Amino acid sequence: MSALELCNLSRQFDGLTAVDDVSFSVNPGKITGLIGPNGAGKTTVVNLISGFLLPTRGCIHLYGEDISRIEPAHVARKGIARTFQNIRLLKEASVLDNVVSGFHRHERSSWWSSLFGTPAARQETSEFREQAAELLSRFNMLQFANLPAGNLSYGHQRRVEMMRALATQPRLLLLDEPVAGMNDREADALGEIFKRLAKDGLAILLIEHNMRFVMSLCEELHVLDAGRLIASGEPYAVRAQAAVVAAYLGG
Amino acid sequence: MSNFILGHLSLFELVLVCSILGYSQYIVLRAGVFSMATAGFASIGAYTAALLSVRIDSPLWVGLLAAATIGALAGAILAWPLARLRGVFQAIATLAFVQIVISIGLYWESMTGGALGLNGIPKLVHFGHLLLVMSMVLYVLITLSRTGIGRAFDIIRQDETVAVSLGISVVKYQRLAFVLSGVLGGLGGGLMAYRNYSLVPEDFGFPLLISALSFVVLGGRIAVFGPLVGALILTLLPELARPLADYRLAVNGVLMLLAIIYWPYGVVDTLSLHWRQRRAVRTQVEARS
Amino acid sequence: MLILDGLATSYGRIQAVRHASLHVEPGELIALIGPNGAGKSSLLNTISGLLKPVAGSVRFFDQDITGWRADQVARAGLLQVPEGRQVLGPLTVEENLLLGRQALAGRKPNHQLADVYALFPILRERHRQKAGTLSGGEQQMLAIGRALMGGPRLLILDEPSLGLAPIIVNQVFEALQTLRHSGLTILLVEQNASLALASSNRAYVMEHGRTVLEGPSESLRHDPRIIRHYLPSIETTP
Amino acid sequence: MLAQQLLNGLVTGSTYALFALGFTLVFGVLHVLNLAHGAIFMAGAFAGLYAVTAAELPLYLAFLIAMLSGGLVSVAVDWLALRPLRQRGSSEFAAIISSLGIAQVLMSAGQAISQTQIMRFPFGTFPVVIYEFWGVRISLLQAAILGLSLLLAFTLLLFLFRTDFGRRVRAVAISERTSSLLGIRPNIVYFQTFFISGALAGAAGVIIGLAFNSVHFLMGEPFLLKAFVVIVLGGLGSIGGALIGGVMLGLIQTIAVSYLSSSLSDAIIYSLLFCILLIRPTGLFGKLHIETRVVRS
Amino acid sequence: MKKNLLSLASIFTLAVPALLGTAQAQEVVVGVPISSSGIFAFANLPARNGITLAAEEVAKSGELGPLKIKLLIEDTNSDKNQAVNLVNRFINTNKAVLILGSTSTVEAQAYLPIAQSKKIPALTQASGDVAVIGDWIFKANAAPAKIMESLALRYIKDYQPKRVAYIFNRDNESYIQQKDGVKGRFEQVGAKTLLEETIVGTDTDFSALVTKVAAQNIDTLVISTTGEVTANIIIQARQAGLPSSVRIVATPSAGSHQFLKVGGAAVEGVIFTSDYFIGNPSKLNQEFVSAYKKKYGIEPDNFAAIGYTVFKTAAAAIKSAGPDYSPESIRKGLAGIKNLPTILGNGSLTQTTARTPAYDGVVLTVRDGKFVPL
Repeated sequence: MSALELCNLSRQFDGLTAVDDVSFSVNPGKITGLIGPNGAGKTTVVNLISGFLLPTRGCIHLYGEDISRIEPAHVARKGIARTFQNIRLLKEASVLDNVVSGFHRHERSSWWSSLFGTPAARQETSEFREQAAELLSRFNMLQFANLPAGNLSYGHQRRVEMMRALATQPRLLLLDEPVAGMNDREADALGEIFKRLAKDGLAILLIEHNMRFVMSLCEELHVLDAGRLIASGEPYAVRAQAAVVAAYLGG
Repeated sequence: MSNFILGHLSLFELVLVCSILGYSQYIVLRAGVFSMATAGFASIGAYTAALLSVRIDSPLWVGLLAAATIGALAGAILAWPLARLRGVFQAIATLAFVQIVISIGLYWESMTGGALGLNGIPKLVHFGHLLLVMSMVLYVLITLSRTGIGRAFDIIRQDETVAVSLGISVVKYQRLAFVLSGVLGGLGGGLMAYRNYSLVPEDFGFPLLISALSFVVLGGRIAVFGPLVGALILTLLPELARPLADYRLAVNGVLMLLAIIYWPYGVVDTLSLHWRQRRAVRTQVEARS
Repeated sequence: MLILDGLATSYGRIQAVRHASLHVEPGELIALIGPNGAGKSSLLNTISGLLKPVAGSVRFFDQDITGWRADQVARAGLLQVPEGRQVLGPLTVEENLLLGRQALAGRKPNHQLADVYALFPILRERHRQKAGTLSGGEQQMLAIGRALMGGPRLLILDEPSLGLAPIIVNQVFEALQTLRHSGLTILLVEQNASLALASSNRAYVMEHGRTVLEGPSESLRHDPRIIRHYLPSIETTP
Repeated sequence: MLAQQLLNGLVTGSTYALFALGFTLVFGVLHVLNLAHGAIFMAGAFAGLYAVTAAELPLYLAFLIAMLSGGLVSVAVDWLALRPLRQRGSSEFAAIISSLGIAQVLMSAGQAISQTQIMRFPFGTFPVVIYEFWGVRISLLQAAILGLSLLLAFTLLLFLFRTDFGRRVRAVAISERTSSLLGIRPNIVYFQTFFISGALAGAAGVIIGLAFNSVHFLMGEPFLLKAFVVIVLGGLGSIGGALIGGVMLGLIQTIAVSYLSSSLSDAIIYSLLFCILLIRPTGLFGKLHIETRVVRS
Repeated sequence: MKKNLLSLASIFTLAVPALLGTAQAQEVVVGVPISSSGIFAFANLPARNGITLAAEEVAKSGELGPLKIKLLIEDTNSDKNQAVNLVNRFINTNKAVLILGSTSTVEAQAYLPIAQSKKIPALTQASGDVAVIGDWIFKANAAPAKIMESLALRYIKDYQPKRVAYIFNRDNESYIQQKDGVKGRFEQVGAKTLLEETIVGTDTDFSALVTKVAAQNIDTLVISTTGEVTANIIIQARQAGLPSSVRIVATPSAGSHQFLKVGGAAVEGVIFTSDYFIGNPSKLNQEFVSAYKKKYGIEPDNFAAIGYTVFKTAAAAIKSAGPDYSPESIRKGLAGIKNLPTILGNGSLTQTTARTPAYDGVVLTVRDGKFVPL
């Protein structure tokens, strides 16, 4: 079963069609790329998948379950995690707290036990902190645990955002231009991490302009132009198509 | 010495009542809701408690429980529309709520006594009761801060989009914050009623709203002890600065101004931030060595 | 025409730029490359007055402009196209361009509205549209056009390729070449090191807040240190 | 009586609009609710009053002095309370608190100066002439209020949308940083904006003081509360909206007083405000921002 | 056991000042919480002036012999919480044996129960009917509602009102009671109430309201609010076309200087009653007016006059309480005030068993810009 399946997805804004009849799927264990010129509708697709926008037509299935009409927080709880184009961390909170915040989806204690401090609620909190610390050490960031996240360098902040997304233990990871503003060497280091995650069975949808990066990671590539899918398939084949060259890559 | 304590006991009572109203304001701000409804909740709670005691002679704890419950109810009803609003619009809508409560208090004479207010309310609340209530409030707020609700509030306050992307239902948590604010506001109002002998609708107007806000601003918006410290400073200050009595308004204003400009996180948060950074630097040094 | 000498800037507690020295001569297109967090953007922001230097000096033509406010720097003819375009979204394209003239301060304009429209014809088509409704590429063109309206003596660009499709990146860089050939001096910060080195005539490398390397772009492209740290590790062109 | 009441509503509404103009201008440019606007309005009225009573100046001069003082006080408010926050990039919350703080300082000064007395312009400061058409009475002062609020709103609109100055103001409103890169000096624009806002408040202070025969250190508070309603009706930051919102509020209030109950007029107005916010979360004519997206669109 | 301890403590606290008193020159502490800032300041500042002036006169006259009155006047900021704190402090820390109160009934309702429960006498000029709180609470002035009733009776006799409209301040209990006093008497004689409209203290724009009033065919308009606002409503009503044949009845607060200044020609013929009339020719009043003018540079209004009376009444009570000056004997002194010469009403003040003084108000009207008896 594919992890994510978009079928005939459309979205209009005041009569303008931003996304027009788009269908493709994302499979577990693979990195799927989505590229296209600015204004082609990539961000709208991301917002549709993550539930911030309602589709005008079409459906979105997550492991066979229709998620196209449920509210965004609920979508996230279904197991979709994302990173943001410009990093969004809780800058004043410590690195550890940022990662702990990713565990929200797995909270089991009720509001009552949280308000009155039952042992179960306290237990849960300390478990989350331990798990977050483990994640930090896996990414070799344990020494920054108590530092405010805003004080870290750009590359480290990207990693914290990544760890937060992973803390939700997602079934699908949306990466929105994760290497924007990085040079090729830095991008490649991050790419290695993505590859490892995919190998562990995660489904990843990557939106990115850095063609070199996209080509080196993706096993499948979709190209969006003016809201429509103009090409899909194996990356090198897609890159060779005339329509893609004309709309996106240029001469 | 005992005379001094006796003479100022009512002052410390006031500090505690004020802090509970401060906490009503604190809890919404912590969840990123820009509500100013505390004064309205307090009004509703105070009238509930006072009427119960004056009309049917109900005991202290029943009155306070009723005040908190009705505050929660008001919070829950308000939360439904208000969770849809953002930023200054939330502030304006809650300001309107406070005005509506005052207007009704003045108009509904048969119930509230209109501008005459309710008088001859027995003084049921004493320092001991207040200490007890305050410790319960602090206990709940501290546990809340250390568990899931506090985490969710902190994330929502800092970045709603991130909160949603992590599966936190912003609307649901902000409603919770409204209800908690209603409970604390109602409770604070009930305590006010049982301490002040009399109530008039305008006890719960603009000045109260500003005080509740300034306790939180001066004390701190994140650390649990912030509003208590804020209320302590702002309530004791006028007593200590008696010679400045005629310029009290100005002193208060200057203090608010200085606080928000120079200690933007409030007294307690600034101190705890400082302490945390020092600790972080220390652990880093240890990690390196 | 622009000389930086030992420039340093702090960002709160973090020292973003430690020691930067460079010079730009008339007619050059200079590229500044380096890893993330090396202080490239902070350096540009210090030159254009958005950040205050803590040490060193900036000279522009015959003036010491160290510590000038951003608007003063702009009116002196040193214009920056900021990172992420920063067009004024609620204003129309034409209003954005007209606002560019604020930097003229009595200097003679070297680009009129018509010249900008000739350089980027798409802007003429969209001149009544709100700038915020343009696509990323069009916004980048608008941002450059707007800077041209201010009669730049030196144009500084911060990451002009950021978030743009390859086809748009090509268009933007072609326009930069056109401008350079018309005699405009350009200083460019760019992550995409191969693109930056290919389009500039001289380049600086910045690391940890310091300018560490300098040379003609052509020779830097073959410098093993550059290849190892900045150019792609995997060659994907078939 | 209906016609007369509608006219009353129109005049009352114009005073609200007059007050709200400067308030909404500052919001439009800085995105902060300047809660000191009521105190600036009071300061302008005081200045105008003392110019007439103490310095015995003619009304038009007093009016200019009121505008000048309002403008200067407003600039001082910005300088002391809002500028430091801007430099730190603080939230809208911080600006509300600090403007509230400085409002208290100003009100305290007003209290000390006036000894809490309600003051008024002497008789004959503005000629009492009453016209009557078809049974509707309008005084010269009422007509002047109507005319002046329209004039000021349109001048302001022209300024903002037809001049280089206006373009600068709107640029800074969108991004101070980008504007400064374009060669605009944001502090000058803020200075001008606050001065104009304060001058408008000063003008409103004198006119309202004259119209309702009362100048008082607390006179700003009720108008500030009404201004919230006005801007929700008209859209935050919209100059035309302030005019429309003011007049709407004036009419609603007058109708409420004359056909319902004067005791409930406040409750009615604020309930209305509340309901509008329920239906249109950003005000009646406010733009629906796509950014407010926690609730799905 | 607990009761014993308490009484022991009370004996101790009572004994200490008495002991100290005999050791040195005798001194009684009088606490005065007064709202000299905030929204009630307009009434309390003149009241404070009156109290201060009276205190100076009493000290100078030597009528209390070696006894000194230590007057603690402190600001409540128009906030009843602060008033409560102050009164607690006056009684517990400063050992005050008498509390003189502010004009605000809202504050008085909050702090008078403290005086009552601690058995410390309090004499207040709060306008509301607060003496009902208990037997330790005394009023220094007649309840305005009562004075308004006598005004209504006089008005009925002279003008036989038939169709009446009322405008009153809905956020001030005192003005509601004053309105009710008049309305009750009017309705007793069959006058019809055509309209009852309300305002709040901060209102300034009455155009809609007065247009509505002017459209009714009334013969009498009763306005119950502060002096300045009353004047303001009258001006706007006349401009809105209220016929000059409609008579206007106002409250004692019209007896202020401000009322004439604000109202000008428009308030000619307004009928009201007052505790105090500045033109009262009695020697006592003439001396008061000139002393007040000399000290403060302005003319006294009725708040100032009542403040002055508060202290004079207190001084008389303290004098008769000697030699022990305990709260109990001061209370007896207050209760026993009889035919005390005063600048208020008919010039003679006697405390009734309801702990509220009896003196008649003076019915006044405005003629040629001056207050004259009707």
